[in-house]
Amino acid sequence: MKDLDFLTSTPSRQIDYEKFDTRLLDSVLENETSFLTCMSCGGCTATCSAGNLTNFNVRKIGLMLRRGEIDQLSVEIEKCMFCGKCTLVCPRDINIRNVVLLIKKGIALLKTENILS
Amino acid sequence: MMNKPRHIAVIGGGIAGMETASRLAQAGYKITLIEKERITGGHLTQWSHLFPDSSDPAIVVSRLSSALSHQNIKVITSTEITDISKNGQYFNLKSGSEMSLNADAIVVTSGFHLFDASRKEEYGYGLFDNVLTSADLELMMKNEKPIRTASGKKPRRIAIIHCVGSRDAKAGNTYCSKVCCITGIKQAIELNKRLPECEIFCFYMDLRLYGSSFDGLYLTAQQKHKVQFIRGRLSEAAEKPDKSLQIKAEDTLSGRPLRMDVDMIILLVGMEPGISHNNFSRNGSVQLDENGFLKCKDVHAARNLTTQTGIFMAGTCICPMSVSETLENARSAALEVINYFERKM
Amino acid sequence: MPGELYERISQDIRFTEGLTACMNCGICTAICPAAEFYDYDPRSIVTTVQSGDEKTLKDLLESETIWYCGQCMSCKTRCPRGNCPGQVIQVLRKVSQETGAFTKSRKGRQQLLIKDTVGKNILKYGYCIYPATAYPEKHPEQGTVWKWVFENSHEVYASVGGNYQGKGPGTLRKIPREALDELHRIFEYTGGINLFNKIEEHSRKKALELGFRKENADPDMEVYTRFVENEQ
Amino acid sequence: MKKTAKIKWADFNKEIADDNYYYLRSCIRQNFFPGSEKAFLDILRHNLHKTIFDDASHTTCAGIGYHADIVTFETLQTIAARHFSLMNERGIPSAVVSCITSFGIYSEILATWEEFPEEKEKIRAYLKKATGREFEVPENVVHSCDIIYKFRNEIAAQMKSPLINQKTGKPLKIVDHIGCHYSKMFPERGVGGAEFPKVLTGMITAWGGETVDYPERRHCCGFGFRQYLVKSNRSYPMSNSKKKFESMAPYKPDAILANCPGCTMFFDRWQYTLGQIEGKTYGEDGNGIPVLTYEELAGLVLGYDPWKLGMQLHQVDVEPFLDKMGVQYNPDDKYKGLNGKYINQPDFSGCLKV
Repeated sequence: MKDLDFLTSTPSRQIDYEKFDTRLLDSVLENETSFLTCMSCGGCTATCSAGNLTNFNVRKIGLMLRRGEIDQLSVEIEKCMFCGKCTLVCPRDINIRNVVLLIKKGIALLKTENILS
Repeated sequence: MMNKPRHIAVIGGGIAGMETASRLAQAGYKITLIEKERITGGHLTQWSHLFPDSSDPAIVVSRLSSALSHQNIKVITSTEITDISKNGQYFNLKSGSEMSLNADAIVVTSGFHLFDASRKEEYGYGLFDNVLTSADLELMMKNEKPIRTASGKKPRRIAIIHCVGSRDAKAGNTYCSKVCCITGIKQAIELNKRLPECEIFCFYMDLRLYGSSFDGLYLTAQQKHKVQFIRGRLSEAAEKPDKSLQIKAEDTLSGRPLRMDVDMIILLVGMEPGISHNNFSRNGSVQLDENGFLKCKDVHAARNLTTQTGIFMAGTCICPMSVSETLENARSAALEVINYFERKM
Repeated sequence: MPGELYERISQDIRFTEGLTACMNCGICTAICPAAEFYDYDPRSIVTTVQSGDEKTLKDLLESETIWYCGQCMSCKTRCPRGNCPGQVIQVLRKVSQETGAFTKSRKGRQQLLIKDTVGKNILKYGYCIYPATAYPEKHPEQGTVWKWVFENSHEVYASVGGNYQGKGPGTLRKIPREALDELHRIFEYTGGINLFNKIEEHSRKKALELGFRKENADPDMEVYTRFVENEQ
Repeated sequence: MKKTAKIKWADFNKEIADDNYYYLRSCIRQNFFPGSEKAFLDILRHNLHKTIFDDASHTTCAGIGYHADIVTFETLQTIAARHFSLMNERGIPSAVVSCITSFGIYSEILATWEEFPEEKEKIRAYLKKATGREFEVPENVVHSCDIIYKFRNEIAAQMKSPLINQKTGKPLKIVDHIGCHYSKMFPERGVGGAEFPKVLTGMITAWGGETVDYPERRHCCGFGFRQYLVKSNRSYPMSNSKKKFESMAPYKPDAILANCPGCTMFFDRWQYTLGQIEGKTYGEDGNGIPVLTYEELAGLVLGYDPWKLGMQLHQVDVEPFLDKMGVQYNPDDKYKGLNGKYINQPDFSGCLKV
């Protein structure tokens, strides 16, 4: 009905664990087990070169990966400058630079398989 | 040392009472240990593993039990002290009209009471079959029961919920119960050992891992046991048609509401003041602090002294404590009692 | 630095009532209906307000975000500190309207529409919602049955024992003149009319700013209203 | 920060006055469920033999305006104070409020005055200046569903049609929806507290029905005041209601029962709207799930005529529910006005035009 055109079912913003795409996370964890131990302290974000120039948040990259938000991740990850300072400051000694690299690789792979547009 | 041995009543036969009694007995005092349950050992008789070393609580209890068979110690079980009064230089303790005894001093070791999770209605304890408390899980593991959902299935995902009844004005408790965070991590690890395929999530506000080895256990839980941590307090749990549970929290680190279906929920229930505290404080024998625990005379210099001279205290009747802290605290109380009588002489 | 805005906000007793130190647990956002369908996070709003920073508060009052809350107050039930982010929102909206900040956001500008419908109903009829002004063309979601009720209102209400626009008590009765007069005076003496005027005045300014101007240089409120109604 | 007393809410009951009430009507209920307010008074007077005063002089509480932020807290409080003054004039100590938002507002005001007595004095001065009136706070303020709950067993004793499916002999399955402002803000003002108020489930079980728990039971209907009042915001309330329908539908409820007039209306209308735009219905055979007020449910149980109860004003057809209950009604009377005169009728009713 045309007079009801102003209404649409709004998609939920809720993070729905049932709809997670864990393929990327699994592949990162397999190759960089140190990522398991992130405690979201934000040390990486504080020192991040890209984060000081853009709204890039490297801690949130880890979160997006954990929550399977691959589309958003594929955009955000491009902002990383690979300076590696995050890895230097991480109190849990996570090779964050490698995590980012693995995410990029993983996304490239998903793209070539035409799974991601 | 002294002519007639002094008589000390220890109220509560949990580990604090057992340790205090045995230390004082070794020092030559006559002790009556009064326990309201049929057996001594308190909550520890219901636990399966102790943090941080995953040891068997029965070892602690049995060591303390054998120390109780000292000639100076008399143990009275199935008796609850309902009244304390001062009668000249003695304290008189009564259990209803059945028992009355006099003592030169008292050590209160009446312990804690577990938060009744059904008071947090939004978590569905007592309503939904697959909502358990940390105490239920301990007992399940102690009895070596396999971890299964109410319908007998292997859980595929379990959520462990921190701060249940703690740091919660709505539940009437604004303090931190201190040992729940590490208990949650311990239980997460134990669950992973039993159910390697099961995903385990801890929902926390702050991880308060104060012990020197606790943070190491957190790291182990992440690294070795793949336990995942989500920063956000559980808002509600609801049962789905298949009896699994839908839970809602905010993933505060990404600032968005989060919904998850789990097969089982473990509520980390905190320590509340023992119900018997009312008995001791009724006629002003001792005072309670703002949270209902026994108030100490000086939080730095006299942690084991109540507000009444001659009445001492030890263990979780003072505040939430771990097992090792409770035992240390009991020994410290014994020392205070000894000092009290030696100064008196 | 806390400044004039924070001062204003904290003077409202609903703010005192609604916020004692937040510990950022997120229990409110977890079940907030608005957080689910809008880019909205009551927890972070409370944190922002708690910071008291004047510049951040100014931005907040001019933002879309304070207009997303639906005031269901589900947050109040769960907060472990007894806070009520929904009440904090009420205070922010009040200050936003008093200072004119509301006209800076699309959702904020809608306050004019509510004043012109619900506000008008209250003063004219003594009801917030009134059959004669619940026009089916403005409410197509109300369905075919409501259209029937609207078009045959007197008969329909009478058939179910109503007293639509009638004298004396009963469903949808005409509110007696004296009662309406008292209501008007209450609005006048308690700042109710003043708030209506503020909303109108700031909206007029905004209309001019956007170039909705009549030939005599007055703001064209009809065009502005349509603009606000249709803004996406 | 106030610590709550250590209460077990499941055991909590609030005080509900026994008789002699002052009725405060609801804007939304009068507009959309006019028969319900009439039925409430009839049930109270004729079935329960209670005294209730229906005053022409009270007005809207302005609550919808308040929660849409165009009415100040001071104005709101003063209007409430005027209503208390009207009660004082009649010497009636107990208020019965028909609207959930109003009820929440009275609760909020009374709680505010308890905590900030100076606020009450400020309002006293406002009311005096504006109207010359004085006021005292009523002894008891409850919602009208509390009254039906209180007398649910008396109603059960006079029951003509229990909530039993006449075809299967099984209890009818009814989901309850409690309006957010009933007790989410002040749990001690709701029967059974804030999480699982018993006020509607108590009625359902007392009259032979079965209640249904479902995951999104406690979620808001989505009204959101400004989110509905402004046309371009209405996807928000619809999406919230839809979330609830999706969550309750697997339980195949026979009806939805709500205590808030707004929620009742929205559940009724959004089912129609969703049917129109998405072609989806949540009840059986292309019907929606009938949505009832508790006055209508009590009326049906007591044998009142569904058309006198105003159930023809629902968009979602109620007939499937009436048939299951075995209620006697004449389909031809649905659109008849006073003296049996045909009023005209809607283009169609239900969620989809068949």
